[in-house]
Amino acid sequence: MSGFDFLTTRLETALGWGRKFSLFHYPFITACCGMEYMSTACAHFDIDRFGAGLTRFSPRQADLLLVVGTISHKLAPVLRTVYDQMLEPKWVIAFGACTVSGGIYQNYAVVQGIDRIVPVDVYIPGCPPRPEMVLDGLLKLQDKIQHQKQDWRWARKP
Amino acid sequence: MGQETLIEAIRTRLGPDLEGSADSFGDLVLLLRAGSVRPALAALREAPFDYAVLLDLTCVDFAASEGRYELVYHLYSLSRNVRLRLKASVPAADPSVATLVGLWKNAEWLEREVFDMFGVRFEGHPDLRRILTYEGFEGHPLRKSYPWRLEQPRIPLKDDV
Amino acid sequence: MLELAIAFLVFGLLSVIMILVNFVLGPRRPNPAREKPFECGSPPLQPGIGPVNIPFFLVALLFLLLDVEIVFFYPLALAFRGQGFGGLAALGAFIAPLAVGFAYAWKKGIFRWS
Amino acid sequence: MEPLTRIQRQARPESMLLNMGPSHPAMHGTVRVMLELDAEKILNAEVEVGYLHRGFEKTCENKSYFNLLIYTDRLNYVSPLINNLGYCMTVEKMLGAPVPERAQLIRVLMSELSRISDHLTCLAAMAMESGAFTVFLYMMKAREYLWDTIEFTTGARMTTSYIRVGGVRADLHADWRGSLATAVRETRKVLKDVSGLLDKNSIFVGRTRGVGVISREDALSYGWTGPCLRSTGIPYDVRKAHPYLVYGRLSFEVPVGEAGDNYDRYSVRMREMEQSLRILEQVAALIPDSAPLGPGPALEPEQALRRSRTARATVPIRLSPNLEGSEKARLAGLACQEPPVAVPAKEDTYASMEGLISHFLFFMAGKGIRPPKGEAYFSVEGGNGELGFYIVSDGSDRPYRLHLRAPCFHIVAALEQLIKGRLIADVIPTFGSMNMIGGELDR
Repeated sequence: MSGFDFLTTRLETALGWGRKFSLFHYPFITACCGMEYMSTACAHFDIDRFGAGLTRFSPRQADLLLVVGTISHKLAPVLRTVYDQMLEPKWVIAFGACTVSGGIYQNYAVVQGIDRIVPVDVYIPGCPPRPEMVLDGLLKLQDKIQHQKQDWRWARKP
Repeated sequence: MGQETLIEAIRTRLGPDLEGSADSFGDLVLLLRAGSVRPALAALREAPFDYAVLLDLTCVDFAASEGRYELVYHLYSLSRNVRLRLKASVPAADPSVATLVGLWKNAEWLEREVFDMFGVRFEGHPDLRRILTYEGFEGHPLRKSYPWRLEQPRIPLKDDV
Repeated sequence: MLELAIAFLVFGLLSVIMILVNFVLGPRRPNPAREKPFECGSPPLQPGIGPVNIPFFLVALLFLLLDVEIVFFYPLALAFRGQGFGGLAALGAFIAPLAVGFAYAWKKGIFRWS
Repeated sequence: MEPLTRIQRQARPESMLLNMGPSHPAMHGTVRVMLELDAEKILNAEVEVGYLHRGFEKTCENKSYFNLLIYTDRLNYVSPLINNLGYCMTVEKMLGAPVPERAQLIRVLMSELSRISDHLTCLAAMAMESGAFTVFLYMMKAREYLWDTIEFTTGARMTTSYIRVGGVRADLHADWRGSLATAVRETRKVLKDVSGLLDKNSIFVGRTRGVGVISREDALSYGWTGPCLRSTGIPYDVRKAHPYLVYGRLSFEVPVGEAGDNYDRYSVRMREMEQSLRILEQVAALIPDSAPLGPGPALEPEQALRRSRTARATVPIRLSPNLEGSEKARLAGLACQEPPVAVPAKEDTYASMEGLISHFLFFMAGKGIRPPKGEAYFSVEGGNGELGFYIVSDGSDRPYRLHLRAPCFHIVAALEQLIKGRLIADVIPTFGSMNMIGGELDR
């Protein structure tokens, strides 16, 4: 491993460590899972213990899009616009069965899973998922961030 | 006043507009002629009956079996603490009925929802547009003829997921 | 004198690093949606932003005035301990005209919006 | 290009048009308010809803009465048990099925717990959006205790499907009195703290007193019901106007406001929570302790499994009472037996052939719950107002038409009138105090 490679791997791990513990999430809340998101974000289950507590209500300042609740076809362009307006590096969590696969609503009105609209990193099943499941999903995302190839200005494309 | 006297009072008040009355699980139901919905409900809002609140307005699709849409109005009288259900049938070929905008303020949104879901036109409605579905949506989803799972996406969706 | 130099050096370096870090680590991936303003996800109702109303301008001006005034308090606060009454008088002389201006603006209804 | 909305056509050229769009923290993610502004003053507004339209009524036409229950949880997802109650009582009205006394008491207990968590969530969101984040945290803590009580009995925190047609799914948890007492104590403590924080808080009062005022005639003309209507002074509460279940026997008042502004909506909900706590205590006193469980303590399934492996089964193992249909004797008090509308007892199902057949028939397509041909409308007092179900049945096991009278559909219809001429900042508390719930609004 040449000197330069040694440097970049150290940089990658440092970057991964920094990014995974300072996730600013944009809560894209629509439906019932929002109640469970409230419990997760509040004092009892406290998502802030894992560094992801700061909610940013503008896609410019957020790097984690937390899609919570059913996404209907009328809302799909809104979700796509918010995702496009987020800055790199960005991640997406699908929170709840409706975002994962349309859940119990398979009809003319609901998008059958938000991975048809935006690329999703972690899927959290459950209708609604218990707060512990949400925190577990967040930890899985943090592992993914730590061990993935970090994206920075002069990163060599794989 | 008891149910009998009430029906008589309404029959004298509405005259030919009242086509009949029925009882469904204890609730009083009145059948109206489609053309006279607005005057009839305006009359029921006034003094002796004072049904002040338009509780609900919805529609049931009997197009396949009986070729008609049935508009169901629920009124509620605060002073007499009693509900009333009124039904009016409109032909499935050209479903249209007079609007209630001007009598009650929630009629605007209720009628927009029935138009959106069933395609019943409300004459005189100031702003009859879709309310629950979106602009590019063809067809009226709650009609029995509309397939249950026919999706009309607004943006191109990835299918290979 | 040396500590001042070290302080300026350290803080200067830190701020430069923080600015550069964003430039180095932030990947550049332009896409058309990012140019449009963020309007809660829905399409914007107006192409650009029209003329800004007068009340916004007045409040902004007043804020600028008072904010600059506060910046001058910092050096005064550092050296305020040994001044005694003279320091207070100087502070009063500095604040008085601005306070009169602020009261005048308030009375003229700069904060009454509707 | 997007077709021109109504507000774009009517707007004056020099005014600024702003989207308070669906994905906005104070718009609960599902309502888009388009504002025409002169500096901060709102000249004209247009409210666009439907972003959470999930085709509930169309789905109901393709599901059987039993399977449809899970969709009712997700209508007003802040007080799910009250939706279950409304739906089940409408079907029972059509079936003419008598609900046993114990099931009625448990239903009142559960729907009052649900109503308090509804008001807590509404006021928490309204306070947080007006800047009082501490109140949000306090109220969410109180709601956790309430949800614990609900979870011990029903097994789920929110989407419970616990109230079934004909009664309830299973008995209360063995230690339900303890968790209920904790929940009531904690909620009272939080209510005292929050009223201390907000009632005379000059910022909160300044932002809500006299803002979003609606007159009684307008409120009735918009078809308002529930806490929002009571804030204008009209004491219409379905629990008092048409008493159902055991509400007739309970003593509670209906709090009423005077001016019909945001502050009154806030204070009516606060006082209504105290009344609901009173109801909880009265109902807890009315519910007799369930039949003793026999010698051993009530075991959770895994303990029973461990016990069955180790000890020779000399003593009959008693499962925790809130498992589904654990004993026929217990089920008699929980669900209506004639006509059979509830899931038959497990003992019959596993013991006798007829029991197995009746259980199978209950779930078979075309069989199960089949109300007679006809239509029925029944409404209960939901978190936001009169929650009415209108079901048209054609005798089959699927409703021909099911319509929900959504109280917050009528309340949000008045939003445009309430915010016209106000400032932008007034939209947030006004919308917060309406307690708009997407699932119920757009169905």
